[in-house]
Amino acid sequence: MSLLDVAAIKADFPIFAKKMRNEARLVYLDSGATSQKPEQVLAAERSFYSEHNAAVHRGSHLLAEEASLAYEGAREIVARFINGQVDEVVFTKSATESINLIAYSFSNTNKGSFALTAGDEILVSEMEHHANLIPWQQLARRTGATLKWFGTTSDGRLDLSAIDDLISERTKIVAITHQSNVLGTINPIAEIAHRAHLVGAIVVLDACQSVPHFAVDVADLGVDFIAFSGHKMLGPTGIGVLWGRAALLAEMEPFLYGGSMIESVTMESATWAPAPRKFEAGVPNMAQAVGLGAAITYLEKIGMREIHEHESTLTAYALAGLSTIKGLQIIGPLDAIDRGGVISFAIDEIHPHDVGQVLDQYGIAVRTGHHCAWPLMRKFGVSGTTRASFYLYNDLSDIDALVDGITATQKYFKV
Amino acid sequence: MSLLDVAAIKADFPIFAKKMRNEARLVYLDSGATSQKPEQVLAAERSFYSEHNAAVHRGSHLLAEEASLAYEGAREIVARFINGQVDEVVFTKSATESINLIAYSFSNTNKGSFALTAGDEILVSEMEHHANLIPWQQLARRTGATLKWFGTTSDGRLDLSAIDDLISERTKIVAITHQSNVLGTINPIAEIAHRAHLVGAIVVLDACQSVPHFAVDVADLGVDFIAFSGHKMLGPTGIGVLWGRAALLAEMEPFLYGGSMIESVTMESATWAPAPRKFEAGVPNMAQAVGLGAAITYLEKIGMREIHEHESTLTAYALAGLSTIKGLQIIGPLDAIDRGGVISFAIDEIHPHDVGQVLDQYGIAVRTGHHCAWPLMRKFGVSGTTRASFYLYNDLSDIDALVDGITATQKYFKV
Amino acid sequence: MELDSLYQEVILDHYKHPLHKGLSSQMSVQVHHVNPSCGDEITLNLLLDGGVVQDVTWDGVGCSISQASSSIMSDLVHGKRVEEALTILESFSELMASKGSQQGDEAVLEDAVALAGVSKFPARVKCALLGWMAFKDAVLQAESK
Amino acid sequence: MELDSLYQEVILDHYKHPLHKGLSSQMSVQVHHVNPSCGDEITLNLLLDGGVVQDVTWDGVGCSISQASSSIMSDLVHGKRVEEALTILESFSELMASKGSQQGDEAVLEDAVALAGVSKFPARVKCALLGWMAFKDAVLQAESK
Ligand SMILES: Cc1ncc(COP(=O)(O)O)c(C=O)c1O
Ligand SMILES: Cc1ncc(COP(=O)(O)O)c(C=O)c1O
Repeated sequence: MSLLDVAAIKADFPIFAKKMRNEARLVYLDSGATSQKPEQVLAAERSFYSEHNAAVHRGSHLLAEEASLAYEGAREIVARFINGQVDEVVFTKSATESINLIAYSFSNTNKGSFALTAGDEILVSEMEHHANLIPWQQLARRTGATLKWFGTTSDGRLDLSAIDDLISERTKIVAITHQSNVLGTINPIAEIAHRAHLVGAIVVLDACQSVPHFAVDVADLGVDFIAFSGHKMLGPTGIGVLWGRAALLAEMEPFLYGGSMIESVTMESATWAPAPRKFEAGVPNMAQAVGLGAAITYLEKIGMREIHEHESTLTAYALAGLSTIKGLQIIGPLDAIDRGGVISFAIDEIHPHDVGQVLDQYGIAVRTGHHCAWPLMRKFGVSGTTRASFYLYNDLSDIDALVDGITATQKYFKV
Repeated sequence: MSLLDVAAIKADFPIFAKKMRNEARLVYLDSGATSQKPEQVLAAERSFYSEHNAAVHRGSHLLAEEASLAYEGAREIVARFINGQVDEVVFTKSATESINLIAYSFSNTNKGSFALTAGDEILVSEMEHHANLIPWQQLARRTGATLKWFGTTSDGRLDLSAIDDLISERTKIVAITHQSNVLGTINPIAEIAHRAHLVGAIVVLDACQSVPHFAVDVADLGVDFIAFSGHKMLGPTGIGVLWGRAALLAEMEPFLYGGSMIESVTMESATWAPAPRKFEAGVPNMAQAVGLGAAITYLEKIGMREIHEHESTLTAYALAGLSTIKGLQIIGPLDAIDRGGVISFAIDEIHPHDVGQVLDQYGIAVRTGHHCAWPLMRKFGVSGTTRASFYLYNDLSDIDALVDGITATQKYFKV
Repeated sequence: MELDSLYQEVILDHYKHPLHKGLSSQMSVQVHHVNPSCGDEITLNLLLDGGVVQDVTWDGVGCSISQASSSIMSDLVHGKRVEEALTILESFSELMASKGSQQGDEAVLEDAVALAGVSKFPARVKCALLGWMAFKDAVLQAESK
Repeated sequence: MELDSLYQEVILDHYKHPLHKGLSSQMSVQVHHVNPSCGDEITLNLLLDGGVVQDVTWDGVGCSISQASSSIMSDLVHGKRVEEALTILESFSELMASKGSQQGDEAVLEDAVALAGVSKFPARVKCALLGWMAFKDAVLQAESK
């Protein structure tokens, strides 16, 4: 039961000064979709543009030198944050690009670890975000490989009962989410990675909902790749990360082709620079990388352990509060164990869209719909859910507001 | 001979307040690599983050609504700027991504306009940036198609003498740069597009060096796709544009797969939303799109015609000034006709890197090296050039500084 | 409260007691539309005969706005000539695009004017249009048969 | 001027009159290295015999820093035992990574200490290292033969 000093934290985020509809304060419960940004991140981007802006890696002038130092400095910050090597960190535009990058690299070669042919299997789960599902469907389509998946139990956990059948010598890729963006479930990754590695499969982790919320150590986890987005962790939009083991990145084919990712080029062919460069074609999203660096510095100052404890407290409080509401069903684990601060629920006779709309009148921002996890919705027999998700700037009063808001919604719709 | 009010313009760009090495003022002649950013663009990004930040397209709350309006508003600004339809504008992270997107779409299908097989030909030119060369080399490799190219004349123009051979019934794609980022040459696109369309080829224009500098009207040009980057036109890093004809975008396969680009998803397969959505998977680079919108608004306020005239004046003045320097050879057209404000040159006995280094001591930022156009360097028998490129914030004194700086460099190296 | 302009009494009534919901077996065409951003779906059966909308029935899941709007739409076009139905649709689309600046012509739109408030909530416009777009699509398909 | 710490007289001398430039015909291995960001290239021939660097010759295009550095390097390792040559290389790499904080040990690096100023210009460090990395690569290849 430990909580952060939310008032002090909120003061760093300019958006909380904004008045919402009906002059309400902002109760932002949509960090699972995207987080708000502290002044420190905005200032870092601004200072990049107004003091150091130039194309990195290509110039001998002072600004180019400073821009390169800032950009590569951000890479060091990211590497340290997840306990990886600097050259293992690739900047992309988003987790979506990071995952697609890996999937395309598999079809850009037919040699070595990244060869994939008919009969091979790709294993995902039923609780994947579309970003960690469709790229693999399409890779399967392009190569003739077969897509398989872990199911979900009715209480919203990964169903590992069929793991002995699902992970076999045919399994070449296991792509799985660290924490579900719908259920809040945190999956037992180390165990799955261990099983996958016994058959030589490559393990890709969708860390979009984990890296922002608790300490993720790539050495500990034992996975081969992780993907996450800056905008969900106080960073700017337009920046994502792909971390991959050095040996795999070295072997992997590039994805986007263009400037700065080459070793040598003729009209007929080209050879590639070493990783991470070979995956970063073109003038990169420099200011956004620098902004992400500032976001991580901010998170580290507060402390990832402290943030995690804070969110656990909020989650337990919210689970308790929501379960007092008649006609409300939580979709996902009912306890706060192995579970992050994302809570989806359904309310009898009121569609999520209508719930969201009424809550909005009280300044409460939640997400409604299928949350880019349509197969999971079908599994739970709903067309969508209402989802509240928490971060370091939320406190207990936000959850009280949510509970009151839902009660008011039920009254409004007379159910 | 008309010039803009550069003092007033410069006042909008915070970076010009910075002191360079030896307390020199910044003489920024590297806009061909990336442009500087006016206050208006920084303010637009900041206001997005601090007043409207939320994930677009997915929420019913106020911030999500405002974020969507801002993001889609930016799309309208871009569409109007190039005289295209709103739904023809796809936001990417960069021109590099835009071009790769098209190239991958060709290998993601084997039907219709985007089918490509052995025997088919892709036509580029020898003056392409790597970003408009390697994606096509790789597409050729993946499909068995053959890459062909227009040569370059010794005075730095596109060599169209072999056009009758190069454009044939086998030609499926013509991918060409509007303006060379090395030579400054502006190519006769309407003519090439006309010829290409006679044989049914798809015409892709690399507009990275044109859209920022003069009015580009997609209806007039008659091409099928254009690609450009925001960071070269006063916009943020991490944002690019792909414009494509509606009918082709409708036919084209998606590139990145994930959230928000779908119509419907099951575990086995997915169907796609209409363009532009189907090409924008994931939470997009919203703040960067908004920043690009602000950059275009800024450019339009100054006037694209006025900017072009300004740069023509600078270019003519620079060509005259540089040709007074003994031992300096301009690589590219010597006159200012069909030529933009990019001037590459070689200096006897001094390597470009050394030129750039000495100029840097005077606060003069130029680019040195192969400028991601390595085949063109080989063609002109150099390992690299020094390149000065101009934009609306440059004036005649910047060019005087360049000429003086080069003379000082020659003195320093005693040549 | 702003909300009342969105959720008018008549909308909540249609939501709780939708008209023409439940698919009839007789039809010229069946269409299925989804709203990809929220997952709402509608299946619509259209029976066209002699240029007249003989029957429109539908089923699906959706929010109060999309359900009420489909209910109102199906009742409104029922028995109308195709051209007239399309004119109503045109007029409704215009109302939805009006960003709160129009009230809607009650003579043409009848109960559908109750949806005028939706146009002030851009994220909800596509909810209100879901059934109408399905109907339009069905008409086009039926006519091109 | 800061520049003079970069372009010391001895560097400009080596640049104008490079040592061991021009490839000899006798060699154990030949390597080719490029600096992808600027297009500079070096081809280097190494003759190794009995654990001793019998000959290093090179050719290529590059800026004054890369040319002078290759010239100094080839002269420095000439006739040295491989281990000793690699120690010198180690010491030079360290100097280049020092961001201007080190002077370099003249007893080990001889003329190469003139390149100490390069470490203050991060963009130029890879110019100074081009020849040395080619040499290192050549040694590794020769030894694994
Ligand atoms: C002609 C040309 N094409 C393509 C590019 C690639 O643009 P970006 O690096 O922004 O993707 C550039 C700029 O670097 C360019 O000048
Ligand atoms: C679990 C999960 N995976 C992937 C993504 C995709 O992230 P992005 O849209 O930033 O690429 C998200 C967020 O939308 C997510 O929650």
